[in-house]
Amino acid sequence: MIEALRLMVLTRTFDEKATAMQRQGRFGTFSSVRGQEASVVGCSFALDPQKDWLAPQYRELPALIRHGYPIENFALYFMGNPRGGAIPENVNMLPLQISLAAQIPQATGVAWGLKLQGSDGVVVTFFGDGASSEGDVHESMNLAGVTKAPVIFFLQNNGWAISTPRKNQTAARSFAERALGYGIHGVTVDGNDLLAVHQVTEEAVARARAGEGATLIESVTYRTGAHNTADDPSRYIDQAELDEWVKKDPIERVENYLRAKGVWDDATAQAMRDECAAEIDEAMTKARAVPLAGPEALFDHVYVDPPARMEQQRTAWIERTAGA
Amino acid sequence: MIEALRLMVLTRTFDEKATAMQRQGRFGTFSSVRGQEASVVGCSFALDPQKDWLAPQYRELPALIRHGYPIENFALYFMGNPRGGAIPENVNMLPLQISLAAQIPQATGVAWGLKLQGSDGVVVTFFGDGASSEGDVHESMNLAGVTKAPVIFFLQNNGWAISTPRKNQTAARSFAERALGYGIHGVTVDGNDLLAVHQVTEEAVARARAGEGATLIESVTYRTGAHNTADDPSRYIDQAELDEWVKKDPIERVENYLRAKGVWDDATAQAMRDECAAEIDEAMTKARAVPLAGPEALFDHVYVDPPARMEQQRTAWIERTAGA
Amino acid sequence: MSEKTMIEAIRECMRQEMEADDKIVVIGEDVGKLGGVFRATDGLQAQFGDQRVVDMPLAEGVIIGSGIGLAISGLRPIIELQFLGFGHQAFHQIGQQVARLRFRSQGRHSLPLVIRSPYGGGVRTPELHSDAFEAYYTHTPGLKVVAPASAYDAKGLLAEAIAGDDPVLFLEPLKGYRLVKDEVPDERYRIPLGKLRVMREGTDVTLIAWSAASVMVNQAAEELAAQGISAEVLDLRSLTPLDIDGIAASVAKTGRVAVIQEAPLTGGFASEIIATIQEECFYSLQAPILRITAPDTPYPLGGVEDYFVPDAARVVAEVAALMSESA
Amino acid sequence: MSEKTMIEAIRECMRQEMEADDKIVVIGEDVGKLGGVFRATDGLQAQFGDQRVVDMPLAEGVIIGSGIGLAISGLRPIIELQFLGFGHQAFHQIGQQVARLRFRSQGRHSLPLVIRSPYGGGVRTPELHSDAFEAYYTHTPGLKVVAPASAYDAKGLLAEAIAGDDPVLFLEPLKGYRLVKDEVPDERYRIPLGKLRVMREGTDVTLIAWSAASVMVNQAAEELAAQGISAEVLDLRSLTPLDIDGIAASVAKTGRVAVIQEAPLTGGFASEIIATIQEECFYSLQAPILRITAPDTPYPLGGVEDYFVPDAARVVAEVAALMSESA
Ligand SMILES: Cc1ncc(C[n+]2csc(CCOP(=O)(O)OP(=O)(O)O)c2C)c(N)n1
Ligand SMILES: Cc1ncc(C[n+]2csc(CCOP(=O)(O)OP(=O)(O)O)c2C)c(N)n1
Ligand SMILES: [Mg+2]
Ligand SMILES: [Mg+2]
Repeated sequence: MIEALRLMVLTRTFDEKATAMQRQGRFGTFSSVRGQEASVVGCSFALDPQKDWLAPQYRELPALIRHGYPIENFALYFMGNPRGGAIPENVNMLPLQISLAAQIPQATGVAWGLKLQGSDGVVVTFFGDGASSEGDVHESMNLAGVTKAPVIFFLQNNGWAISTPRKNQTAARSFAERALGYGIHGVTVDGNDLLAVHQVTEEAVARARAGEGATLIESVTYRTGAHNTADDPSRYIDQAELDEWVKKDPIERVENYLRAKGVWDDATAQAMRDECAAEIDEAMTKARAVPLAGPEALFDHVYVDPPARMEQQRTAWIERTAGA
Repeated sequence: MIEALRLMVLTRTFDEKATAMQRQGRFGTFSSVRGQEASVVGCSFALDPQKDWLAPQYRELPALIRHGYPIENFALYFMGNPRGGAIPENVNMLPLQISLAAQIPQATGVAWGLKLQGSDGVVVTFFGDGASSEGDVHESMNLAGVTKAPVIFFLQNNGWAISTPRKNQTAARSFAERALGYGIHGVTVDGNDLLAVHQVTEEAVARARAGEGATLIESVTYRTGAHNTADDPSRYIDQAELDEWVKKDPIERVENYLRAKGVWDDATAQAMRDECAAEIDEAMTKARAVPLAGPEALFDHVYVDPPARMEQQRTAWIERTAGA
Repeated sequence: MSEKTMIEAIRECMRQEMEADDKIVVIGEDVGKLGGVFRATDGLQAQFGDQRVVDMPLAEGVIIGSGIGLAISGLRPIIELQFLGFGHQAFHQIGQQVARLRFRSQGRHSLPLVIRSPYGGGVRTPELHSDAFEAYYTHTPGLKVVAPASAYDAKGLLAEAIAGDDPVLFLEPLKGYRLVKDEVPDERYRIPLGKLRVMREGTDVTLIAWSAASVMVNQAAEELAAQGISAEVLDLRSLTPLDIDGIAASVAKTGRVAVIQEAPLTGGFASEIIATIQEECFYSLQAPILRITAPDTPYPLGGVEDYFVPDAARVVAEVAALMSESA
Repeated sequence: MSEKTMIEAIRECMRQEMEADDKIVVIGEDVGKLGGVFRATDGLQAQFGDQRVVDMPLAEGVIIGSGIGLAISGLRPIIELQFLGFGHQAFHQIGQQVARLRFRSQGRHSLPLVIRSPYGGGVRTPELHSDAFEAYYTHTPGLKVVAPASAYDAKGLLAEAIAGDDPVLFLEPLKGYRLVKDEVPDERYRIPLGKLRVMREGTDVTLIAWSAASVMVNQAAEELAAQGISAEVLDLRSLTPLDIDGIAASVAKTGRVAVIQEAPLTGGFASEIIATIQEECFYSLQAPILRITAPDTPYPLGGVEDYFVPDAARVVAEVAALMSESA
């Protein structure tokens, strides 16, 4: 639990640092996980990074870290450096997904493929209440039902899709109820309750490993920050609702729990914060030390076996830049 | 009821005639409604063609006829004559849809638009168990929930999508259960029971007119013919299952009911069949009398205000054909 | 008449057209209270209500598809695609349904519908937000594709698109939204589709572009002038219909051409223009027609996008080299 | 070696490759018991079981998208799109995900995946089944696009596509499935992508085509020969990569070119070829390069498709006219 808390604090620290840097023009537009840490971390700790896979949206830094994706890559990516997209060989992860819901069919395919090849790995894909309206989600849950693919559809209902509130997104009472229509398991959980999220995810993982197929988890939480660093939520947010949710801050909740258990105090809290700040500073420093890629970055990794025309363009582009 | 039976017999006659013509090369590939007549007709009779709209798939000739679309247009369309696509001004219908499920968002939009403009018209869209797997269906039902659009999603679960059986299409127990996930009404009905289909559709229409929004109707029926005239179901069909369903033929069922009531006998049945044969013969004759369009048909109706380049092509195409 | 940014001109156009015709509705993601992620619809929901300016569920397929339905029911939808890259999610609805409904119904259902979308790169957006995907849509019969470069044109062309009864994809240069500023009449007016704009007259070479690239190319032409090269700059304004006569007239005069596009080289709209020019003006051409484009690679992350999107320095250098080619 | 139809060659290729590599799986609509609506996969499910040859739910987006996932998990999927027109439903997965996964993951996830699809017109299919949509995919960096015209090429190119680690869209001429028949080795072999095939040598004019059009153009060349015109016919075989050197070599020899495509004119792949030729061979050209294409209209119903798709008579007439153009 302390480990989980640390991850929550770590990414809260990242979010604050990156937001500050973005204001100074030293970081790109990005979406913080603020308010949703328990949801992401609780899920993530139910996975085995050695054999399980992640198919993220873009707001789940804690899960990526736990799975082994370097923080500096995440930072580099949002600084606009293509090298940030690099996923280390041993990290079982799909790229961050910007095209909403597009990772979900892929996640389903990875899960199905693992099953076909006799692995007991499971796949978790994260997506938002907004993304849930895309056709890809339906097609994927349906395929997962038919193939009994070991995939967990982890829907973070954080109340908003940019400025669009949950009630404009769907008239369903709950998202989890959709599972029924695909013959998969569905469950709703308080996304600000670390232990509850962890438990429902563990159950889903166990079912998936046992060959019992997919689960849709609706994790009900709230985006207490802006949609991203370019967004101004004061234009649309319901302040009273926001205030309510800020009171339910998942980090405070865990800390209060630990305090009540007598295993947490201001000093340990501060020590953890300091440690996290140092770690984030280091990652940011590392990221900023990586030189921005040159024109070759346009051409690298597009193909295994590139067409001649693209290779000629590579040469021309590199020459032109050298000349300029 | 006699009127409904007549429509069922009429399209059965059409299907037989067109299939025979197709074998002789006088008709194109088309999909018959055989076995599903009660499902389509029962639904159709719950609508008011004056103000309600149809958004068909391709297998619902009886509904089109009742809505006022001329049989000869349907025939022309499947003979490959573009003029068959023409929808008369007073017929509230979208074109036949070949791109599966693509009509469903459109149907939802028509319904929503009627509502926004204060009409109490409703829209029925037909689609199959196969088409139901497309993302368009999810997106549409969800939008219908949010807008309370007066649309009826009439899903004909006929057991097959070409060769793909229902069980490979989805692991859901029923399709109708999906309604819950969108906050719309859902119901399953015996699609071979004319009166039952009629009744659930009437209820759905009443709800829609009353501003209570959309309904998903799953009409459970069976495709007792081939998928289309190019298909050979012996490669994949379950013969025992087919035999079961042939016994439940919807036309026989209505006739038996009427016989039991004492209002039907062999003579009346034969008279109706003769009448229908004459009507279909006439429609086919009419269709075959329509000259196949010339090259101008490529250009007609593409734009209201066509680009100059296309108009130059029109001239060139017509000249070339005249020259040839 | 007053100076307006492109986004102001677009917003003013929609407001005025909506005031004039209550059949016009605006639908899209975040177009309501937020006024769109670029504020194109700012204030419209407050003025016209949430039945005419509608925040849609996040699903481009049904946003376009229901827009088709709204049009069939008698309304005139303006649909905002939040970014053109998300048109892919609706590609079946745009490419096969929007573009073909009138044809498929043999004239029964015209489609007075405008799809507006921010378009093009240069502002360091996240992945998949910056690609210049116009060539997919210009190869789609039944659609019209409009791509203004000035605020004046944006207002007049959008008004024309809204007034017309054919579906129009209206591409708004993301980079120009706030950067481009020019004199725009306060009243309503329309500019016909299919007429290019000569941004700058010249005699030595014809430079052809559209959208944000036109602005950039016009700057390049200034620099070329300083080098003694007189470039005529054509801003196409609409890609479908295409002003072939306007292009041919310029090429007949200059005999040399460069076409500049933001999209990757292979199969871009520049290729179409070149194929057309060599058909129409073969005997006027003194040198091969030059393409200045992005390479055949995906749009990269923002940090390196300046290598990807053609810039004025590149245009100057390549056009100068073209001038020394002799026929 | 024996004479095989194109569909037989394709089926044999898949069977042999699946025998050689048990990571290969086939997924698609109706590919199982039915063996595909054109029987391309006939017998494969019986031989390899329903875990390697899978009838998918009817949803192209997840058919392609899950194919990506299968590849990431270590398999090598061959995906059958029942008709190319239904690629629109999966356009976001093909155009943005398939094409960019390797780039977006900076090399971590290569994508050994082949999308096979019947392609092109001429056999009176229903609406939206016959369009030649290749230009959408050739303008999509990260994809390769292959379009064989003979059974021999189909088998060898498909084997190469399956063996490669880049995603390939493999277009199979619907019209050629049973009509095209030629000598095909019984054993496995591969043909490299990016090398065109000279179907017929000639000296007066170069005719460039791909897929079913190549067969038609070759017939036209026979007729042209009877009229004393010696046409060289190039069958491109793969569109990405494109054999630019092979094209240039022929054009340098003949000085006259016609490019023939089934798709509508504006923005078709023919435009790309023309733009490239005039860049590479400007000074060899004796006349404008001719495009022989469908008009800028949607593919019509079958009854009038013969007006739409270019045929040999048209090629003969237009090429003959081209020969009388003088530079
Ligand atoms: C297909 C697609 N459509 C639109 C967008 C633009 N967009 C980016 S984030 C966002 C809202 C996403 O909301 P949600 O899925 O709830 O995730 P959250 O940001 O709340 O975590 C939108 C509309 C996109 N990235 N992709
Ligand atoms: C988007 C799309 N994908 C695939 C096809 C090819 N296709 C035509 S009919 C059909 C099966 C449809 O099954 P279903 O929706 O159940 O309707 P039914 O034919 O049973 O009435 C398929 C796969 C198509 N027309 N459109
Ligand atoms: Mg959200
Ligand atoms: Mg069916």
